[in-house]
Amino acid sequence: MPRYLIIGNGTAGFSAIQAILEYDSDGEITVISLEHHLPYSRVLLTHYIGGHVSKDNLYMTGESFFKQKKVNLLLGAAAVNVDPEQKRVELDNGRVLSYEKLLVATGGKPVIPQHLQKESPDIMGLRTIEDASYIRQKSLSGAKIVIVGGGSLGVELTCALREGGNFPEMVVSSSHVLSRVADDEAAAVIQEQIQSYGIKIWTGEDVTEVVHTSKGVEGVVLSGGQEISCQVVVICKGVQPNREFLDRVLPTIRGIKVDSNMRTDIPDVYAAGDVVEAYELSRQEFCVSAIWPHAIAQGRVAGMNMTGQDVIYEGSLSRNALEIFGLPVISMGITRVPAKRDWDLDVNQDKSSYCKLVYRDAKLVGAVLVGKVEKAGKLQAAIRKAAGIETVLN
Amino acid sequence: MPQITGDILHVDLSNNTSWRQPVTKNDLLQLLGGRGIGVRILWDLVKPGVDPLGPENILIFGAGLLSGTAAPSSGRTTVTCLSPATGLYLKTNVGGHWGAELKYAGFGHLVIHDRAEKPVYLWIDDNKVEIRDASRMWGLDVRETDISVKKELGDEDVQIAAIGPAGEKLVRFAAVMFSVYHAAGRGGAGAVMGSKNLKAIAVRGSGGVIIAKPTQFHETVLHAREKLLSESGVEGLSRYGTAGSLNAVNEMRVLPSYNFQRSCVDDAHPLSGQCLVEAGYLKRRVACFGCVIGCHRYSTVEKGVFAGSYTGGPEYESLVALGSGCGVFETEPVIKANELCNIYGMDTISTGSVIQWAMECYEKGALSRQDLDGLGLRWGNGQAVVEMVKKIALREGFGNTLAEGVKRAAEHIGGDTHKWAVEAKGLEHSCVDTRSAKAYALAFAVNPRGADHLHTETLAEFGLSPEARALIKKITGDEKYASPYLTEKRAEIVRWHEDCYAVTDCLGFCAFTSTALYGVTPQIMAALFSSATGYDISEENAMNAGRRVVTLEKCFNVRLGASRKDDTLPWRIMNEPSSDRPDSKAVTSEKELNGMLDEYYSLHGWDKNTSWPTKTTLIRLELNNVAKELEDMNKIGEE
Amino acid sequence: MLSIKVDTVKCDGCSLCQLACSFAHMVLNTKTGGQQKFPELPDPLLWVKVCEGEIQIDICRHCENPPCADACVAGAFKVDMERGIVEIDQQKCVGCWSCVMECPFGAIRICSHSDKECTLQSRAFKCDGCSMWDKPLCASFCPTGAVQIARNNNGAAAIQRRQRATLLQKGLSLGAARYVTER
Amino acid sequence: MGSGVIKKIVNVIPEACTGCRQCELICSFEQGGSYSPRLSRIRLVKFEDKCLSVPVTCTYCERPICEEVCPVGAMTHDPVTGAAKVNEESCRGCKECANACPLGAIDMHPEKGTAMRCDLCGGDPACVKYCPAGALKYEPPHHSVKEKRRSRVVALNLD
Repeated sequence: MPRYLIIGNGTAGFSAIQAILEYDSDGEITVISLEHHLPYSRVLLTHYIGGHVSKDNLYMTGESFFKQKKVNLLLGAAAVNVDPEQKRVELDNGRVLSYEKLLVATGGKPVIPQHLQKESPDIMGLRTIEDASYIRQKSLSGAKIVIVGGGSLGVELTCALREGGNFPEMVVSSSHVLSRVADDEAAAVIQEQIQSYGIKIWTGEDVTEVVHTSKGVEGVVLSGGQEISCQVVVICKGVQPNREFLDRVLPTIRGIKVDSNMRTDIPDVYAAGDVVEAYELSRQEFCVSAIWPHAIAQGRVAGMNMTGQDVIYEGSLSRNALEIFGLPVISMGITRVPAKRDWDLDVNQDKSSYCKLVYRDAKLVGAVLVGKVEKAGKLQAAIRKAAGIETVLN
Repeated sequence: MPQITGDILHVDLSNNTSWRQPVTKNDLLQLLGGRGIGVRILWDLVKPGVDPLGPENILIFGAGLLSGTAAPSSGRTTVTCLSPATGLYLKTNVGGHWGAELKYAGFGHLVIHDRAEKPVYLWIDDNKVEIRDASRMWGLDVRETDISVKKELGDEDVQIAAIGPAGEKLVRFAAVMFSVYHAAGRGGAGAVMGSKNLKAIAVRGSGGVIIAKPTQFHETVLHAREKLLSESGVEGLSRYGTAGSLNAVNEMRVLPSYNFQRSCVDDAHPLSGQCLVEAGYLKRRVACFGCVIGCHRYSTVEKGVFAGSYTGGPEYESLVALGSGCGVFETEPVIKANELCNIYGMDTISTGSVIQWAMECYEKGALSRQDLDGLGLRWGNGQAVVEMVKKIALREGFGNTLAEGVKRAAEHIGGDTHKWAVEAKGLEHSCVDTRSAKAYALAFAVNPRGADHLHTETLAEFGLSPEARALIKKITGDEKYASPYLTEKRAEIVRWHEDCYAVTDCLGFCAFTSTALYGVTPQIMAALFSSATGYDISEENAMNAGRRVVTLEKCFNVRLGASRKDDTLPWRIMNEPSSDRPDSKAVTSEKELNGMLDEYYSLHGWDKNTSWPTKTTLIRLELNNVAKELEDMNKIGEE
Repeated sequence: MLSIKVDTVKCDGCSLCQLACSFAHMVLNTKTGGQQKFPELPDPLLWVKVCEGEIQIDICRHCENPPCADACVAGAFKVDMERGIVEIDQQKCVGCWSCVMECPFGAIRICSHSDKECTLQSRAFKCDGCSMWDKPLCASFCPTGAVQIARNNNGAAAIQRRQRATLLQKGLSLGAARYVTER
Repeated sequence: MGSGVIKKIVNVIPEACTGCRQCELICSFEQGGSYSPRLSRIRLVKFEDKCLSVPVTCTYCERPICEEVCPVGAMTHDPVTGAAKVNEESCRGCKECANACPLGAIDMHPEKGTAMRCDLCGGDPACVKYCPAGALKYEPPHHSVKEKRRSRVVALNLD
């Protein structure tokens, strides 16, 4: 019977496979993947749309890897139920797989608000290669694209399309783009940069309705009443964990709860990646933060622990690195300061760069860097070590 | 193959090639590793008619199977080749840390083929094998070589086996020196290495040794360790080293002195381990890899003529061969001579023995002062001994004659001098008086490499410790046989010891652990083999394998033409009582020896007349192909 | 893997290492291009910064499990055990700045050259261990020993051990005798 | 910072060391399950021409430089027992600790590439237990100093 079973073939899953192979080279591994693809890098999808990366270069590894390491890969299959007593997983194709150690790394799927859910290929999120190819092909054919949501994905997609010669428009509910990533000052700088490239950004607006006829999508109506005509609506309002199939055994509201070993509440079942709710260092609370480095780290920890090691995941530090038309932006930890006494700020701004450090109880907990970002790595290390002000200054 | 076995690394110096050969499961189970695999390789590759110092001779380094593990005192290595001293089989066993390092590099054995055009040294860095130029090192002594190789490789932690000038000059008893002061001394392996233009072998292994059943193995190790350390002999051995027994040996009247003319002297104390400690020559106790006893020494001389000399040792054999054997009863010249032997890379026993012989020749007028290049080689002249050691190593003047070994030297000088040449098969007799230790006598006679104790150490026959007496009882059924003057049951005693000794060598244990102290029993060794390799063998299997190894060694010599007449003792041992005990017991007469040999051969199932193993015996030991080959040569024993 | 020891206390900020680094890679360029045209000095792959007395030397430590490689979304980083370095395949790099964000030594930069012709424009670059030289030039040029590089990961520790033990050794003769026979 | 809670450390008496490397073997077995000095937290420095071996291991500094220089906070110690811990997930193998440790007591794991530091076997160091020469002692730091004083006086053999 297979020793390791991994549901999900994304970043976290792949990272776990490598960890397992490293510590238990003759362990038998089976991977279930909903998508009909070898593991690929989702973060590259926008670069693919922008034409910087060829389709082949999206993949993290070739088929040979799975052959060599004797990892069974089941493509196009989804888990529908987990039976912790029998240690078995039921698949949608009726197959039943047993496991000794199970890893849930099913990732997430785009959030599409109720009122926008329509039976149309042109109202979509951006998550898979298929999505990306579709958007790319549409943008090349000169379709007008509206991007709903000003998060990092929205912004990256906008830049990508623009570099691909397309002029999308952005609809952002909050007062700035990247409101959850950067603070207002940085966001302002970034927003300027985007607009300077001829992109229209609707802030403080929301899409109330998509005009959708037999011909397909024709436009969107904003909360302010304006109507923008377009052929494609891409909704970038974040992702939600894929964990419905676990509802019976692991009921939870947001992501799957895991302990510091990436174990779920069910014995021998681990979880990692966008599907989990892990401890966030700077906010000091459990939350879903669906970014690449966490998926890698959590995957590795889960994998190591599945092989019997005892490794602690010290927690995520939410962070983002973006490039907006040549302008680098890196933000990490807490960037928006609640108006409290024990909080402290340190801002340096000149015409080419912006740097903001956030301290709680004189300990560095967050930073936003725009323009000059070389010391980002050192700052992250400082945050992780909860370094005090004086050490950071030198 | 279990990882612990390690592959066989072949290196051909003539064309710069090297290749791996895995050990077969059959060979492992039949021959256990180390010495066993070594003799198998030798049997396969060295056929009759090979010149020991010619390119066809091969040099085999075999790390003990358990080398590199925490098994107590299991870090030993066996060097196997055709001996330039005897022209017969040679295995010489050595401690130090080299073998374990070889294991960590992933190899169990190293086989050197052919010879290099110019001086080279071998650099084994895990699985990278490189033959590097050593012209600059040629002529350096062992200590200098060690330093310059480490310098060139930029790593002070590499392990090095090297030869000194003696090896380069093909002195027939040149040693291969491991970790500077540990000698694979007897039989001239160093000369073979020299003949191949191979100055040194440097090894660095970054791997480890993986055990098939770790917990089980480790428990047995800790048990063996306890048992060994609780032995009555350990205390003295680690406190005073091998020479700690020297006074006792003298009292037992088996201390060879004045070239075996005497077996007991008034005061041997200056040569004893106790003296080394009390007089402050001993600076440190030193241990081989993984050794819990630590009998090796580090001594220095701070005052007097020999001030400034520092060296590993001196060991019992060195102290006797270069000390009492030469009538020298001062510590300092012996330490000096021992240092020179070490750094020039020579066997102290043979060196001492040839000098003793030269002294006797000089004393008795067979050699003149001119013959000796003006050296006053009188009994007790320590200075002269030291000088002569140099001359031998560098083959200067008369040293050149002595460098050929005492047998050839005596043939060269002629006359009666051969009677004073205390050797058998061409190997100088090691330092216990076999006239009054009969099991030793038998063991020395049948030893395939010649007259020495390191094939079968039958210390137990003296019955010095309760453990020893118990063992004799176990073998012969009665403690009363624990007496060195008896000839009965010697065959049994010798055979048990040689089986046990073979197993010990194969696994890489130190002989002390099993045949001088008795903490590591065959049963324990079998258990360790089983848990280490994952192939279960019983104590009986193990001892059987030991006998197989011994027999294969015998067969190797038989194939080279050896027969019963070679299994003999030096003339002096058999015919000339030591001057201090004129009673009949003081020789091991030809008659006594023959009696014991008959028993021994029949016990082995070998032909009494020729000493050749019979077909049945070989088949019983599953040495069928060996039997076949000997049969074709008409060298198979009569049933 | 390379073991890189940076001791800013020893550093006097002469920045020779930085120059040597550029130089090292220039020579490499001209090797192929022939000597006629003297190319402009390429960017260094390590950076010395002196601000109010504080000196920083930002150079890659060639980690055994590099965070930059984990962070890279394009699989552009590779650990080359043979040469003992962490290297970037600039063809794969998409300049997403993730590695810059992860490296705790600030040892990775993204190329923003003045001339837009630069083929490495907006690609990450970092120390390549001078693997085309017999030893890294920054270390060989450093006059104070502030940058020391050993080409095996235990080099540093082994050297430290030996240095210390050598010092210790001097004091050992005292009272050694006492331990000779003691068990 | 500082492992002040540590009451006893592994004291080394090089003069007594026979260089048998049992400590390395036992340690590597306890820590790594195989016999390999490269996995040992205690290492010997050998001067073979002088038959001298000097064991080197973590001496538990009061202000552990390895913990200070670690950029990712992977080098820590147990607040209660003071025993050292290396977090294998966060350790990136940058070798800063190995380079910073003045004793050379920190090596990198040959396969995992993570730092290795003596954790005193949770209060019962195997190396000490199995040293056949009594060259390793698990005792309060100042004891070794006392020993030195005494041995020196003995060496003067005033009598």
